[in-house]
Amino acid sequence: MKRNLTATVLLVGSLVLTTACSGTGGSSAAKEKEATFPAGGDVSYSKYGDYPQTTTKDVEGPCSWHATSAKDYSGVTLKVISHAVPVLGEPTVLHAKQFSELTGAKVDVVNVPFGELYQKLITPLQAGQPAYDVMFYPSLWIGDMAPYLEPVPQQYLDTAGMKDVTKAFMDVATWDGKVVQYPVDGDRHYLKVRTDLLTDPKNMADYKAETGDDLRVPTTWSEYQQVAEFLTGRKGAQGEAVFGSAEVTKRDDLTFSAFISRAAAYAKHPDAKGGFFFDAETMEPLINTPGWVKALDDFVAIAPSLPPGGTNFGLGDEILSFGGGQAAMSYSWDDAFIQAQQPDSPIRNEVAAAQLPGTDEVWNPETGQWDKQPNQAAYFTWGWTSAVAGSSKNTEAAFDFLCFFSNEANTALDLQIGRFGINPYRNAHFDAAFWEEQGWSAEAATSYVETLADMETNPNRVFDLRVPGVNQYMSSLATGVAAAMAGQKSSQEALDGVAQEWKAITEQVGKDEVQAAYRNVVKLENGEG
Amino acid sequence: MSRWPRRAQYLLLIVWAVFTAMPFLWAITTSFKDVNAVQGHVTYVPWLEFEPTLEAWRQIFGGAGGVNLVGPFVNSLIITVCASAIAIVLGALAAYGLSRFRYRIGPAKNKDIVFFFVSQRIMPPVVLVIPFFFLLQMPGLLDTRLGLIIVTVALLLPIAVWVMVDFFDNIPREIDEMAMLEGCTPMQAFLRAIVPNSAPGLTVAAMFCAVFGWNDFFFAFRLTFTQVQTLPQAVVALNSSIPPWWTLSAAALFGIIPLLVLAVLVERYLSKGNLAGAVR
Amino acid sequence: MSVVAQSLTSWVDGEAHLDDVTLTLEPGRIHTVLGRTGAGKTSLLRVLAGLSDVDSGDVLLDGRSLREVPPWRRETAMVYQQFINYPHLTALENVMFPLRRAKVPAAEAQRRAKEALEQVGLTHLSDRRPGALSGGQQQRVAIARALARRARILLLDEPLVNLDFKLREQLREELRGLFSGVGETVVVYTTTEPAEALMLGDEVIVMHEGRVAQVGSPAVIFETPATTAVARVVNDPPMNVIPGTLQGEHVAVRGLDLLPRASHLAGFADGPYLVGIPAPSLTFGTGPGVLATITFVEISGSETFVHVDLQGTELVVRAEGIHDVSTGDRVSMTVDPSRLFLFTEDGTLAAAPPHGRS
Amino acid sequence: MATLTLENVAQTYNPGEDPDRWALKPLELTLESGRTYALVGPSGCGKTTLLNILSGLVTPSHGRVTFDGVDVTSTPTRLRNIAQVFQFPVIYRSMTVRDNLAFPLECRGWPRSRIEERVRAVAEALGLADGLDVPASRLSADEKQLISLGRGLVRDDVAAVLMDEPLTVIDPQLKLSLRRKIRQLSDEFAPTVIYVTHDQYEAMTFAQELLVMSEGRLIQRGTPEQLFESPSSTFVGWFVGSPSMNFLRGTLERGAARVGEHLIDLAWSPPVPHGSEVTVGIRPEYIRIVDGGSHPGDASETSVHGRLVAVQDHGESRVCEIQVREQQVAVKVRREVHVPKVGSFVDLGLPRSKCLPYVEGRLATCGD
Amino acid sequence: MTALRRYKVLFLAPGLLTLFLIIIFPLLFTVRVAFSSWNVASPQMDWNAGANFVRMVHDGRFWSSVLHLVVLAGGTVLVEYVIGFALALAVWREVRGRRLLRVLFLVPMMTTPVVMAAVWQMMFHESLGPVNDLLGRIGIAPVPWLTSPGPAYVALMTVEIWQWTPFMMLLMLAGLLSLPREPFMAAAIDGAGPLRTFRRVTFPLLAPVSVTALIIRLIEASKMSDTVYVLTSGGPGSATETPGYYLYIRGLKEQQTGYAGSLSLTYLVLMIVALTIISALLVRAFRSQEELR
Repeated sequence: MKRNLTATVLLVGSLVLTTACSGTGGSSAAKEKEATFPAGGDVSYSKYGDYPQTTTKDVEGPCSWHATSAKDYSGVTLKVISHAVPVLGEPTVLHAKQFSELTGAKVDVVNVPFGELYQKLITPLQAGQPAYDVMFYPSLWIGDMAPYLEPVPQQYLDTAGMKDVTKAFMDVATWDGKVVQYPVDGDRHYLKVRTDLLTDPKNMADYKAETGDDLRVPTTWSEYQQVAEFLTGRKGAQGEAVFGSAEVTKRDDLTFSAFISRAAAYAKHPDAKGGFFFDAETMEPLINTPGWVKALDDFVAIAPSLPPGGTNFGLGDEILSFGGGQAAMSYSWDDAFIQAQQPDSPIRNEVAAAQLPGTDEVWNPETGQWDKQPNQAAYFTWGWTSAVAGSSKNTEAAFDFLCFFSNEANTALDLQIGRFGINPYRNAHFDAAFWEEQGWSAEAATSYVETLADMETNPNRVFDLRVPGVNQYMSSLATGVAAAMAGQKSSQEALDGVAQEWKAITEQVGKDEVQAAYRNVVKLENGEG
Repeated sequence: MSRWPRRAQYLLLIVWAVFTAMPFLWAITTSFKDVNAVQGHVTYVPWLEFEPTLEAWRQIFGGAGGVNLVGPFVNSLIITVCASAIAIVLGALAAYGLSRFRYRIGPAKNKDIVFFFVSQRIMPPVVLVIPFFFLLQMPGLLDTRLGLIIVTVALLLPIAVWVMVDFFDNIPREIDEMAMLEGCTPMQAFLRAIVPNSAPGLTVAAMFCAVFGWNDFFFAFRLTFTQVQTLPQAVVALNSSIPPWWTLSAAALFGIIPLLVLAVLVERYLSKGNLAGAVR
Repeated sequence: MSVVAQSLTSWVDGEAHLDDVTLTLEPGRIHTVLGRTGAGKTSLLRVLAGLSDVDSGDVLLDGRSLREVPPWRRETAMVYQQFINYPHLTALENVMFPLRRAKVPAAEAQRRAKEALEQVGLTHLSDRRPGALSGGQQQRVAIARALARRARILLLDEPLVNLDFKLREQLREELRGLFSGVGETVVVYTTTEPAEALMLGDEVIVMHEGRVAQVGSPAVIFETPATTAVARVVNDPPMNVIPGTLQGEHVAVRGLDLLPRASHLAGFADGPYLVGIPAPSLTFGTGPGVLATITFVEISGSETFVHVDLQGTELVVRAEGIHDVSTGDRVSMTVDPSRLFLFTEDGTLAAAPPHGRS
Repeated sequence: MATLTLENVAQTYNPGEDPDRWALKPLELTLESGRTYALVGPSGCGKTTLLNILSGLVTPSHGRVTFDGVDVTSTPTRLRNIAQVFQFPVIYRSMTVRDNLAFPLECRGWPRSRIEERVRAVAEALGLADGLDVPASRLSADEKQLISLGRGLVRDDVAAVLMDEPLTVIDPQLKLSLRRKIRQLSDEFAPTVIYVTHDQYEAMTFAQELLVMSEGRLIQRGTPEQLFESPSSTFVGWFVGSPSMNFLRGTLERGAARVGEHLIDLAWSPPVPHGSEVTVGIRPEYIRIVDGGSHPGDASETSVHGRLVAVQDHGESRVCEIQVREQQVAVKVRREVHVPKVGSFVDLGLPRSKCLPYVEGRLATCGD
Repeated sequence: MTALRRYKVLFLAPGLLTLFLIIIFPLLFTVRVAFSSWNVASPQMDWNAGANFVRMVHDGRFWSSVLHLVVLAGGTVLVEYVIGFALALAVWREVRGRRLLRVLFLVPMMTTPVVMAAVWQMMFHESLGPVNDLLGRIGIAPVPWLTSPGPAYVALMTVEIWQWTPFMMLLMLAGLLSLPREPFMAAAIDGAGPLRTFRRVTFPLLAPVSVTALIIRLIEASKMSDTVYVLTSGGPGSATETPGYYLYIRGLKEQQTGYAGSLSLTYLVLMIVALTIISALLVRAFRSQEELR
């Protein structure tokens, strides 16, 4: 028993050492071989299964198909963990197969459902078990993951593809001044609406009659509420019943992200530079301040405008609900929008993207007052990211794989396949023409690209709570939100409870450690990252 | 005399048959759907209400966008068979001992020892999994079939012992006594006189072991990483944020097949009546 | 090479299963152990076989202690009252099983097995599994298996008790023949039926409450039962044992008239005794005598056992032939005084009638 | 109680089977109300089938069953109003003795007070009146059998009580008292009783009339005395009595049976031609060993010469086996009778009146 | 006899040792970790005295999860027992299609719980699932199966009952098939109808099997968490959280190993005490049915 513990502690210790000495770890230098893929050749996925016939040209560079095919990794096994198929999981499997063909490496991929991914990653990492070489996971876990990650070597940072990644997403990949995550996806929350419903003359007339306002894409959360209530119960083009809003509300799903979207405009004061979740100085939680409470009130109030089961929707439900035309509005990641724009979608090109709704007032935690000013914030919610484990014996092959995964040709194709869940993260991706080529209407494409691009320039930014123990904080938050939505507690009570728990979590995890990490988040928010 | 008991019997059977079959029927029809047949409104009948496609079935055998279930299937089979076999061997030996000899370990007598075995099932998996992790890590058995087999044996052993003790209790002890008198050591008596006559008990034990072994998701999931994936793991990996209902359905059905064979087998023993006493 | 049981004592849950049992069992002889259920017969066999431990005492084979010899090295064959065979083997395989365990070559084993099956008349069924045989046939297989081994010790634990009446009679006859060929084997056969014990045994061991009550030839046991317990258990119906007194020329037995003191009772002091009245020594009729009420009539085909109430004393009478009497009838009882047994008050035999003028 | 009749009843479990293989061959039988019958025969003789037909667990494939003239051929057991005592004691383990006895009456919806009265009366008779509130599962096996019987007896209108080898699992020492009790109860309550057993001993002790069955046929019915004294077939002669009846094969010669050099006088002359095969049946009890010349034997006795090959000690009696030519004769003698040495030659006295003639296995009719 | 004694050990030891080794370490580990603050940020065996337990005492979520379990496990096992028994009775004796039905009825227990729960999740989907759709066709308004506490309980219990009633049925059927015929004949002879026969014969005879079946199922049901995880994630709010699921959240999802250890330990003790009491009560309750042999 005691020996076991000693062994465990020793293993954990040795792992820390390994991490400290990182950089010396990579032992599998690639042998050169004859390139098997022609420079600038056509890249297509069609030989790998039922994929679009689209081809694209291989873009020259160290990560290209051509360059990769000149590497010989035969005898090397890469152990890769990724999310379940199809989201991220499917491209991981696909690129693993391609990488394997090009280099001779053996790539074993395991796909894990979202709810299990964190523990599946963190348990072996902490125990010093060299379980994975390459890991794909949500970027907000960086605080917990960072100690176990291999920083991205300079030569990869210098590639053209990496240099084109937007600032926001490079910020996301950085910890303590080091780029430890390899960007493969860009994510944010924004608003999606059904234009056919919003522009339907009868709807417009009735809305005007009922509310005295014009029916349009909501710009504030109260307008969102009003429009959602109005549209609930109306009929769509095929006579199908429509509900106002689809949101992620399932407690142990991604509800915390949805709630942060709703809270951003109420609680992220453009002038308050001291933190969104906490007061960065005192580490006092701000989660139960009036801005957050108001957002939760809104969240609770939307329930009647949700589809059946809408108070237990996971992300998948939200995507299918909006993408399938059941809900008129929705806000979260790109997926629902891309789903609505699939070639066989009933509402293709009947949708538009827009910034998250804003508010007419915003809580200033520094003054402790509501400021009556219109406010809006961009929520760079977590997206998928990738990294190489410090314990990996094959760091070079691992980075080459990620580099190949995200090369220009692959990304161009991946972005087109909605279920892959890979969304624009390079400046090159913010181009309406690219989307129009996919058959999107000019309006849809433009609204999409503009929305994303505008977010990049929004100075009022919210990032996830990128600190160690983030899952505990978010789990606690989701539990509080769910309790309020289930009517078990009032919004204030629920969030007071969350604040209490957050304090306890901070104590447990270590206040200094959390605070140090949180200061980095605040820097990101303030654009100082 | 009224005929209502007969009627109640048929009513119960019909209702329960429908209830039992419902998820399977739903999974079968769903496995032939695609995203359009799932969205919007509920459909049941292929061709009439939606255009059936074999896509989901292609996907579970390695088609694009799916997961290949063949490898995990083989893993599951190997692990289940090996673990069940070991659990039954160890379990049968222990059960035979407990049925035939009197033990006394401290204050514990035979009944208590049997209870000790069975009581292991009380342990919630969550309690066991982290220690198991470290237990397997030391000899480097994480992410290996062997490691998983060892853990599965521990989970199955109580079941095997429970079934077999009662079964052996029902075999006249004179048979093995006689074998001993006829020159068999107790071990030979067990192997030559008892085991050949224990098919029903071994079958039931094997069934329970196979069911619990095959269906274990929790431990398999947490004690392997990339090298060993079992079927439930692979199927559950489909049930993430955007569950492809069709693939999930096909996968669920695929995973049931081996156990369906088992159900038929068990029923045959039941019908022959020689499970009597094996499950008590 | 005799088997000696030395003061075997075994207590289970505060109850003596065996209480200081000492016996010498000779090869080539049939020892029948007679006693009621619970008398310790089975315990004795199990100890001899090594299946049960004893608290004290030892079993010696040719003077060698068997204490540490496990059952599988004792060369003991056993036939149980349940028909125990290996269900998965055919009759022939069953008989061969112990031979093969004893490393007898296959051909030889098969020959001997077939021979044994023939002895018990099952040649035609040698391919059947026990499940397809009737109870009698199953027990024959078990007996054949025990015989074919030519074990040094052959134990039979009430082998016939679960068989049909006629089958039992038949097999009992056959056993006599089968045992005659056992040669150097020590045979121990337990039974609750006196006729069976007397008929099969070269030597009868009567057990009572875990103790050996008497050992002797059938004639000795029957004619001079050492105790009242033995007297009851070797007679069917059990001997009537009633308190009485010797008074000069008479024997006074409760309920009966004063009986003349027969010659074999001479030489005993007057006083209280237990008087054993064998059921056949009583006769009933319509003539003069003490009147008794019939309480129950049992008919065994050729004999009638009449239970009577003699002024509060229960007696059983054994009469040849079938008598048309029924419960409630009043009959007069007479006793043949020359056939009375006399036991001291603690149940030890004092005097027995001179039996069978042989 | 009722009179039970079986009209041409037969049973086969496989329709279309050869009638010679039927479990129960066609049978006419009337069982009188209030009498006790024993159904005896070796295992597999059809007695259980017959019992099941009476209890209604088996509907006969042929024929009609009536109780007091009412056709009950297809009436379910529950409605036949019979009682049965099984081989293994069957009691309601969850109930007390009282509830066990009351159960059949409750099923019939009797009022509480009447039930109580009746139960008490029966318990009294069973000798269990003191333990009415004891859980039935605590009783010993023989007491449980009494309860089973009692459940039949509480119903004063019970059509018949069926007993299926009720003493099998009873300790030998307890058999006598239970047998006695059962007998007493049936005398007292006088139901129609059908008692199934393989044990002639029990059958004779218990029943007023025995029905001997073999291979699905009813071979003979009669009182114990009839079966003993004049078995209708060699089977019954073999089956009833212990040891079995002796059978000496011979040929008919001048009204007697020629067995080797012996001419055995028969009780009567069978109506078959001279020279036909005839078997002499005589009980071992009736044969006398003639002591060396002491008793020449009179005209009522045939003297037969043979060699004594074995003597079995049965305690009170001995059974001598005597080889007469190539046939065996068993002689049962009382213990006090002197028996010569094994191996010596003896003369046997066969009383003429006890030498029954059998032809083709059946008792020959009186030919005169 | 020494030789026999040696074999005695030979039979039991391998199994017992295997189990002992595999169980004892986790147990000791859990006890120790319960007194540490091991969590994701500092995975270490430090000593924080009883802090975890103090926290636990005030953890309403944990205690209410225990209450939820009582309702869920108790309710489902009871229903499983009743239906399982009824089904066993129904397919026991001659009935048309008996063998097919038996196979069909056995299948659910053979299926993987997490996987079938996912199928049920589709079935209970409030707008796209067949349950609400079919209810709608007979005019019943959509039921918020997974989002309202009452229906969520019903949904969870439905799935559990669907999956595990076959287990009960199997045990009860095997028990029925091993029963002697005589008691039933006796009851028929005594004139008992089907109900009375059940009450007085079948039920008491199966009492020992019932006790075993109920206890085994209670043990298994006490670990209920897969179904909860897939169907409701413990929601709405935390209305359907079971200890198994709550432990999972704390221990694995949030990696609060130390705290989860203290919860596990407490839960384990609670379970052992509760199950011991329950089995004693069951044995006693059924003993009145049958003087246990």
